Amino acid sequence: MPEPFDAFRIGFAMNTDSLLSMTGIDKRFAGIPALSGASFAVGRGEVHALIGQNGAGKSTLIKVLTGYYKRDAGEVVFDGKPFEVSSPQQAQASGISTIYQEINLVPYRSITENICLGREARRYGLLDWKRMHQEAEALLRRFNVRADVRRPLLEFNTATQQMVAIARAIGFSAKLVIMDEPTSSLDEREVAVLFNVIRQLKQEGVSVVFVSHKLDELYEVCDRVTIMRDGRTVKTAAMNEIDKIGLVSAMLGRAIERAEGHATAFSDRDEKKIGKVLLSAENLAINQIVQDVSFSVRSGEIAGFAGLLGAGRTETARLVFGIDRPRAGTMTFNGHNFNPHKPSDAIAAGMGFCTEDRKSEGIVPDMSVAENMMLALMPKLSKSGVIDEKAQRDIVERFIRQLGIKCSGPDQKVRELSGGNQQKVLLGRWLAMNPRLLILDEPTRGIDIGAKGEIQALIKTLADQGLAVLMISSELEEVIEGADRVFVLREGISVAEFDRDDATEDAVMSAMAHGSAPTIAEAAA
Amino acid sequence: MTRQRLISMLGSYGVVLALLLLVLFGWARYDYFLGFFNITSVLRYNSMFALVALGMCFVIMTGGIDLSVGSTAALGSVVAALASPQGALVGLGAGVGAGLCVGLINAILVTRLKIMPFVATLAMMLAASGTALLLADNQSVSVSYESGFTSIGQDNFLGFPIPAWIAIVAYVVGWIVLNFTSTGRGVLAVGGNEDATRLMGLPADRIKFLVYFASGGLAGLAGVILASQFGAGQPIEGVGWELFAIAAVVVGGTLLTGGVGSVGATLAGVLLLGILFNVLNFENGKGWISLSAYWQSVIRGLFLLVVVILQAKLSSRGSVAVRDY
Amino acid sequence: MTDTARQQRISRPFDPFDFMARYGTLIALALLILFNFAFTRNFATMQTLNVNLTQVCTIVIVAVGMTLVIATGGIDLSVGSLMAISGALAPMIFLGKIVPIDNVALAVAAAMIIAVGVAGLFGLFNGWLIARFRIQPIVATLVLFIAGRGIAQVLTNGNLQTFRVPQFQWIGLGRLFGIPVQVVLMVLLVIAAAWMLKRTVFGRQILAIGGNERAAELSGIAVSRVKLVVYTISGLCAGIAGLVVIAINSSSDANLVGMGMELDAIAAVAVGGTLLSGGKATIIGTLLGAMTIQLVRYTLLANGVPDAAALVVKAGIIVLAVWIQQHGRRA
Amino acid sequence: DAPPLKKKDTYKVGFAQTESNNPWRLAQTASMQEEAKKRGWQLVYTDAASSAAKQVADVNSMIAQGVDLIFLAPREEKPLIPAIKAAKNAGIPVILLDRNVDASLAKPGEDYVTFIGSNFIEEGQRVADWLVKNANGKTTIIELEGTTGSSPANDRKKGFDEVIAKNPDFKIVASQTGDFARDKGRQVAETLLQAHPDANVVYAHNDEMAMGAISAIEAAGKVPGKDILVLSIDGGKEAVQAVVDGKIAAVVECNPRFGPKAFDTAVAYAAGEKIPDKIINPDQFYDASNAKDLLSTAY
Ligand SMILES: Nc1ncnc2c1ncn2[C@@H]1O[C@H](COP(=O)(O)OP(=O)(O)OP(=O)(O)O)[C@@H](O)[C@H]1O
Ligand SMILES: Nc1ncnc2c1ncn2[C@@H]1O[C@H](COP(=O)(O)OP(=O)(O)OP(=O)(O)O)[C@@H](O)[C@H]1O
Ligand SMILES: [Mg+2]
Ligand SMILES: [Mg+2]
Repeated sequence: MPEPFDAFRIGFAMNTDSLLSMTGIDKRFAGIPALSGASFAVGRGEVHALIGQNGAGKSTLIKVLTGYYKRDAGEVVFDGKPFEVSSPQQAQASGISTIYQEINLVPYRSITENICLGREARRYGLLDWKRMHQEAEALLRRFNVRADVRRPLLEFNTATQQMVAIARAIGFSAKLVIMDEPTSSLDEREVAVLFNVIRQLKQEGVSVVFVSHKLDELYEVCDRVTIMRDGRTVKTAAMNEIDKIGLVSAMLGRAIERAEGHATAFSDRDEKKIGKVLLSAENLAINQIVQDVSFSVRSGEIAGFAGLLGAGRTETARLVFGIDRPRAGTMTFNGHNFNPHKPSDAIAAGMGFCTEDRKSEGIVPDMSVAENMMLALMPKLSKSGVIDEKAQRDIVERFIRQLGIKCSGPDQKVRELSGGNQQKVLLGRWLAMNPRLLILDEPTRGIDIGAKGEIQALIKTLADQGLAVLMISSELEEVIEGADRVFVLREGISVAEFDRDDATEDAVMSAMAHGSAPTIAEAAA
Repeated sequence: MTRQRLISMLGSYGVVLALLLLVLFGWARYDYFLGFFNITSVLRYNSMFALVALGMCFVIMTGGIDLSVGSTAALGSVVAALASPQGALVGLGAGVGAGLCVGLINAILVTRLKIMPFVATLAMMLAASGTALLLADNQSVSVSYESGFTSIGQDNFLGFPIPAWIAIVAYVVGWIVLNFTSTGRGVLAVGGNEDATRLMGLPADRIKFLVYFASGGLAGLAGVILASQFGAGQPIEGVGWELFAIAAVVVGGTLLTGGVGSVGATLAGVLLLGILFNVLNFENGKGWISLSAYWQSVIRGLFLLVVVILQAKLSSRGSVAVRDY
Repeated sequence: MTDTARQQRISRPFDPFDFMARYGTLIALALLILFNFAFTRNFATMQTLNVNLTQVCTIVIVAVGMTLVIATGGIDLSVGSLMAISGALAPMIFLGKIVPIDNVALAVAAAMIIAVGVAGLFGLFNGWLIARFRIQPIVATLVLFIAGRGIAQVLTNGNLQTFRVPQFQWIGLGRLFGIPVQVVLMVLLVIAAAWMLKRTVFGRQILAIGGNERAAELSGIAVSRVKLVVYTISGLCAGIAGLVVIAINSSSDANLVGMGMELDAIAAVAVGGTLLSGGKATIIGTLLGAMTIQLVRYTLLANGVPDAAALVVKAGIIVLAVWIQQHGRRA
Repeated sequence: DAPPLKKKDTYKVGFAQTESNNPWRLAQTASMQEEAKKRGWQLVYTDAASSAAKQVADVNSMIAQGVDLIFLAPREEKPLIPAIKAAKNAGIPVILLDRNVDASLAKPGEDYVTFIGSNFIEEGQRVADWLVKNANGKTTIIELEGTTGSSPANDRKKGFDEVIAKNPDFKIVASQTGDFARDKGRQVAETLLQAHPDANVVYAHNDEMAMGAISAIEAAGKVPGKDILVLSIDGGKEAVQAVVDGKIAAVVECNPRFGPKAFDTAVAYAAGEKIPDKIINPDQFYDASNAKDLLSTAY
């Protein structure tokens, strides 16, 4: 069904000379093709969306372009000349600057260094720290981020780190800026800011390649879209000529029937299934990050945490899971007093925690899909310490099927999986435990719309079966449509609580933005 | 926050504090401890370790390690001794050159062949000492006393041992490179997150190449001082220098995982460990207890233990590693 | 689904380097043996096998513990010193220098258990430093590398202890079904460790920690406890090796027992194809690695290569082996 | 010439030891310490842990502490020269023990008082001479060298090999280092015996390696003393006992008990007597003929 593909006609139609054109790109990993005959063209001053399911090959295509991977076949022409680079360094030198999917910065170094690394300001041949700090601050101000640029990056949360990565990329005066899922860890405000910056770049005649799974965003900034599937580029169209359904069906490779309106796959649930309170937390506090957070989750209920980035949701989750110890506050789990000292306590009690930072807190890159999925369950599956391979295999294969994880088999290394598929493996790790409470921090971050629907549906069914879910998400509709109750955090304080019916977009939004004690009263009333 | 800052500062200057305390102790307990003769001879001797540790410090900041420095120094001393009849500078050049060669091979093994630093430099440790023994025909090689080569190691400049001057210059240069050149920043970046550094478009491999190359050169320089200070190239010297250097670097608060490090603190670390030997010798002089070499190694071990634990405690509460539980 | 199927159907093309990576050490070993058949005098004898096996034992025993440590992303420099400690303690006990025990069998048993146990405790101490204070393993174990031998020397005043106690020396000189006891010991240890690493939860947890410690901890793995156990095991292995060495020599010299063992063991592990960065480990590989190094040493000695040159050759072999391993892994 | 030592009834003397990792060194240190205690002198003892460089630093720290006299057991011939010079400049007399320094760089009676000790080359020669006389047919030799690069290893090899070279019917089929250590010596011996089944003499540079060689020979199913002659140097009690048992054929003594002679020399020097440039210890030679009788006197 994929229609005949012709990047160039469209490309030249709207823009006489294209800045970048890649044709017939092949890339195999250990014999397995990640890209086969992919072609891709970007015009000057154009914002070009690149979308596709997890594992479609977007990141790989980008890494081939920037010379991080060596392509097995194909032509690349950039700025009129054949483009042969063997390292990101050269790519950057020739005017391509890139924001990679996983935030790739140096945690121990200061924000300034992370921004200026590679193009430091010099004075008498030596580094001019004063000026570099100023530059860094100036750049971040463009994204209205306020942070002490002298502090090491690891002291800031995901969002800030993402912003630094973007600032760094913009900082280079590049002809082409590539953004691989920049918005996946940003909230609406920050996305808006980012889009302004993109428009500015467009003004300055800079081209932008924009990868995202949030299809609605594309319509705001992008001129054209190229859709990938199974390592091929199956369609390129002007953004205004193709609607969302068109995009999705091209991505999935089959016509889809799901009507608009429902942004997520959380169809309405009947409240009757919801049981008694399983986890309840009162006035949790640890430091300025979490100051006074109270909430409760009932078995069979999906409780949602809404809040701006840095509102303290993750930190709260970490307290519940025993990673950090609270300074104040009490928790009860299943009626008993509950204060976990370490994650294994929480797990023993029947909790699971899908962290937001997949790379550093989730996967064990060199282990196989199976091993990663069984990491938490192993002890249960073992007979006197010996692993039960058979049982393990069955479970793993079941989840690979259920979650539609795209891998060459249970024994493929997780590092070789695409971002989204890694996320699914982690979900599998916890679902395999069949826990009583599952904490999901940004469960669908970086997950393609197809899989996203599956996962949301999965979460729902699990809840229907009596699982209690605590869901942190920066995607508002996910919380609003998914959660039976929404707790809103703001600057480490729970400022509002909504039931499914009063949880309207505006109400939650306003609470997130400038909610304070009174709103709770209103919500309660 | 301020308290945390203070602690993290202690973390990075704790070693200096310890150094001062040790010196104070020695001064209070032993006569002549701060005598001119003792100070100069301690500096003269430890300058070799200072140079080796400087190289090690940079290697470690990239997240690597260089086990070959000891035998590289030995090789350097032999080559320098053999070349010394051609003149002081020739000897110097030859010794450093030999070190650079080893450094070059290390660099190639690590950056081109992608061999784990620990293994690559472990192999070079064997190879270098083997070469040294072959060149020296299993004996220490006398240097020429005519060419003035020995003055590099034995004479003073402004009443201060020349080796010490060399070390000081090296450390000043090292400090500037680390803090005020892009290469220096690159070193820390590579150590902090090599993959990211590559994707950020920094020449990660060239940076690593440079540090191993430099480490070799500095070891060679230490070898030159070894040869000229003791009037002989010694193929079997340098055993355990690498561990001394590593200890000094770590005591100086540099993370073996890379990405964080300080040149000045490393120097303090070297002096701390070096002066400890001196103190133990003086203690034997007191005649209270004649510490056998055995007790000395036990004490040195315990000392290292204490310092490292302090380091760990401070740095874990310091600003670095906030979310690192 | 379809894609999974598709990808599975594509059979990976034969890749010589990948092949070498898997069987490189084995091939190297085979080549060495062939070379010796051709050039080394009187190589094809039982006695040769016997000599090499008995000589490689101690390295392998230590290297097994080292492999586990390295699999967690750590390293243990103290093994040599721990060998010295257990080697120094055992004779003091069965010679009755601490408390006279008249029943020999009892004395020997006590000696073995206590000596190895103490080594294990020191291993535990290493683990404690690493797990509790998060001190980097190289440094943490450097402490005992320096102090450990000193302790052994202080225990014995550095004096040589010589003895003739067949009941004890059985582990060094005795034979089971014609096979030297130490070899049997080695084989058992290797099998046990290999099985543990492959089949048990604990083994899996070791690798997980080496692969991504945070993820491991968040998955409920008791990281600290695993580390404690692993370093203890390494200590125990060193202790056993120490006993074997002194048993063979019917003498214990705290100054020399286990000298330089840490590097031999690490080299064996690396040549065997275990990643020093942790997360991937093979015990059998370590065994082969140790044997390769041993055979290289034998070959050089038997063919009269001078010590100095031998060092250079040894270096070359290590680099070559590891290079093949890693190149294969990348391909 | 060498700095004087003024007469006092007790002194503060330094003893810069090379290393303490073998029985011989331990015996030497012990002997020095006993003697010091006996005479009520204060001994500043340092251990260079087998590093010539550190030994120089040790000597310097003694100078800094202002000792009256320094007993130095030089790790090596050349690298210790600076230490001797420094002591001379500081007006501190030095007496060398058991190893000499490069005569072309430092002169006895001038830079240092004198050298007390054995002659390693001669030790090697004595062993070889004995072998040449008593070989009766055993002429295929395996040599176990000491630590590569150390002066006793070099000299004991030199002395032995020279004599053997003069006797064409003897030949050294293999010569490898055993690091002066029993275990290493054993392993090397095992290998060499395996590669050279015809070998019937093992010459070890010290007792430790000789004992190692014996267990290697026994492990190879041969009889030390009968199938294979074992020759050694140092002559510690264990070795002499082995001679009595017929396992070692002959061993040259190299006596580590330096204390008495060293301190006597110091006193004599203080008294202004003329001290000879070299004081060579009369070293025993043990073989089957005398071992039993002298066993008691062996150190
Ligand atoms: N280093 C690698 N080794 C082996 N296979 C790889 C590697 N990197 C990617 N792949 C495979 O290539 C395919 C494309 O991966 P890629 O990361 O480009 O997908 P993606 O489009 O970026 O997906 P996502 O939207 O989840 O990031 C996937 O099937 C993945 O398994
Ligand atoms: N590693 C860290 N060190 C210090 N402060 C941190 C760290 N991580 C986050 N913070 C701070 O804690 C606050 C909450 O961070 P957290 O990640 O919990 O926010 P969040 O609501 O979970 O947002 P998200 O998880 O979507 O990034 C932020 O203001 C951030 O500045
Ligand atoms: Mg991607
Ligand atoms: Mg979060």
